[in-house]
Amino acid sequence: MTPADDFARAVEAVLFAADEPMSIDGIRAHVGKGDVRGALERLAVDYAGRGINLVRRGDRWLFQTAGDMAHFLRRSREEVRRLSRAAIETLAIIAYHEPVTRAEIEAIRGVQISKGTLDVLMDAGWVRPMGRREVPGRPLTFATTPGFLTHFGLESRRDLPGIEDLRAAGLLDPIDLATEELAVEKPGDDD
Amino acid sequence: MTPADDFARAVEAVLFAADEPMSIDGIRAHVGKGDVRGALERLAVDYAGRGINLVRRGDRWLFQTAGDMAHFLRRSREEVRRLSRAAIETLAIIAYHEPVTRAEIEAIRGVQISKGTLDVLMDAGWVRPMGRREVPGRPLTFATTPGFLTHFGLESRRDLPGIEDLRAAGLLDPIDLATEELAVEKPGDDD
Amino acid sequence: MIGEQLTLDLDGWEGPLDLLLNLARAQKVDLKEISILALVEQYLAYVERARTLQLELAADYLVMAAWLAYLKSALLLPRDPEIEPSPEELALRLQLRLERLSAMREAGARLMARDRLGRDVFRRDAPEGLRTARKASWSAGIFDLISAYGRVSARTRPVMHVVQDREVMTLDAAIARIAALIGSTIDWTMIETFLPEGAGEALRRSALASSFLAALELARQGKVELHQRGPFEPLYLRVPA
Repeated sequence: MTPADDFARAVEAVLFAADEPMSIDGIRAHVGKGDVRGALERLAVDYAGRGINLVRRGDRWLFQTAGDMAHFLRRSREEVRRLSRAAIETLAIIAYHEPVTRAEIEAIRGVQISKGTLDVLMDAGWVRPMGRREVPGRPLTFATTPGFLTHFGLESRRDLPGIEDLRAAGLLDPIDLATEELAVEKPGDDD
Repeated sequence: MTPADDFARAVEAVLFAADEPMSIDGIRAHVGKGDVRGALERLAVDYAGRGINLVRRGDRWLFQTAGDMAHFLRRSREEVRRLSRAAIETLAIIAYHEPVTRAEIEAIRGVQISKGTLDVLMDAGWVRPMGRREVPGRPLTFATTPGFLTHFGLESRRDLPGIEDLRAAGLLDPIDLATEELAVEKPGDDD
Repeated sequence: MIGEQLTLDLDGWEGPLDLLLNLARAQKVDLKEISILALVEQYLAYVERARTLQLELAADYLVMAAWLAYLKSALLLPRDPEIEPSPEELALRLQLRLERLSAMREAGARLMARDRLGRDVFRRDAPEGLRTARKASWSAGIFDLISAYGRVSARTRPVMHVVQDREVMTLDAAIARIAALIGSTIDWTMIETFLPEGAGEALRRSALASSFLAALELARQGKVELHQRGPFEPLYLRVPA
C-alpha cells in the first residue's frame, strides 16, 4: 500500500475500531483537527480493489469486507449422514409411485411420516413437490428429481427393479413372510 | 495500496471479518487451497506503517490498530483490569518460566500466593493449568495461553522482553526448590 | 500472611524477600555488587525497629531474620570446611534469588507497559463474524433404496391365502360308517380296518382323525368298547360284550 500520512492513519484506525459507522464529526472527535473528508477519500481509494473496502452509508463511513468476498465468510462443512429408515422408505415409495401425496405415502408405508422426513429428502435434493392432485383438499404430490437419478446411478425411473425382481432377489423380507406363513397358513400351502 | 491478488484479498477479508485471531488452518477452511502463509506475509507488509496492522500472535493472526494510534482510541471506560502487584509478578514468573508449579512461583517471590491471584490470571484468559510435574505430589503446572500473547502483543514467548538476556544470566534456570527453601524458608515453612 | 503487618513502609511488603530486595536496591543499583553482610544488617535493623514499635511481624519475616542472623555469623566466623554449603555459597544464592525476583518484577512492569489489546491497540469492535454452515450430505445407495421398497411391500402388501380343495371325511360320515360296520365284527378290530379302502393319503389321514373322534363318540354312547395296550399302541374297537 502507499504509505498513509499520520492523519489518514488515525482516521483509518478509528474507523477500524469503531463499533458502528461513523460520521465525519464523530471521527473528528477522536482524531482532532484536520481534513477528515480528504483523508476518507484517500483511504477509500487505497482500499478499492482490496478485500476490505471503505464505504459510505449516508453521511457515515465504515470499513466492510468487499462484497465479492462474502462467500468466503461463510464456510459450509459437509457432514455425511445416513438417511433414517423412515426417510429411505419414503424416498423409495415416492420413486416407485410418483407423483404421490403424503397420505398415499403413509397408506403404503402403513405408518405416518414425521414432518422432517420429506424435508430431509427435499434438502438432499432428491424429492420435490410436483403439483397438486385434483381431488378434495388438493393435496400436494411429490416426485423425485433428476438429482435423485444421478445420485442413485439410474438412467430413468424405469431402471428401478420391479416387484417381481425384488421378490427374486429375496428383498421382500423373507423373514416377515415366514412368520406370517407360520401364523396363518399352516393347514395348506399359500399362493 | 498495491493491488492484492484475489487469494490475498480473500485472506484479508476473512481475517477482517473474524471475531477471533485465526490460525492458518482456520483461514484455509474459509479460503480454500492456496499459500495462506505467503498471503499473510504479503498482507503484513502491505499494512506495515498504516493505521491498521496485520500481526501474528503465536500461531494466529489478527488485524489490530497500530500501537502509536493508542491516544486516538483509548476509551473512557477502563476495559483492561488493573492487576495487583502480586498478580503481575506471578504472571511474569509464569510467562518466563513456564511450565511452572505454584511452589516454584512461591519460591521465586518468597511468599505464598494468595488465593485469588492465579484465579485472576486464569479468568483473564492469560494463564491455564498445563499438566502435572512428574515429581512426588505431582503438582499442577501453569503456563500462558494464546490469549496472553494476543493481549500483550507478543508474536511468541521468544518476544518476551529481555528473555534472552535473563536466560543467558541464568536467571531463568529451573528453580531448585530444595536449595531455595534452605536459603530462605528452611527453619519453618509457612505453607 | 503478607500485607499490612509491616507498616514502617507505606506500601507494605510482598514478603521478606521483597523487603530484602528493596533494601538491596537502596544500597546499589546492580544487585551483583551489593554487600550481603550490609544487607543482613539492614534487614535485622529493620525488623528490630518494627519490634520496638510493637508492630506485629508475620512469622516469615522472623524466620528470615533468624536465617540471616545465622548467615551473618557464618560469614563473620572463621570458615569451617565441614559445613556445606559454605556461607559464601549461601550468600551467593540469596543474591541470585534477589536478582531473579528483581528480574521478574521488572519483566512484569515491561509486560504491563506493552501495547495491550483493548487498552492501546484495538480489534474491530463489530466484526461481521465468520459463519460455518453445516451442510448435510446424505448417503444412501441404490440397494438401500430398493431393499427399503421391498421391506415396505412385504410389510403392507395384502397377503392372499388360498386353501386347496381336498377330500375329507366328516365326523358325521365317520360315525355312520363305524356304526354300520361294527355290528359285523365280534372280536377286537383295529380302527384302521374301518377306513375306506383305496383312499388317497390325504383322505386317509382325514378319515383316521374323524374315525377316532367317531369311536370316542360311539364309546360314550355305549355302542362300542375301546382298547389300547399303551400310548401309541394300535387302537381296537368291538361291540360291547
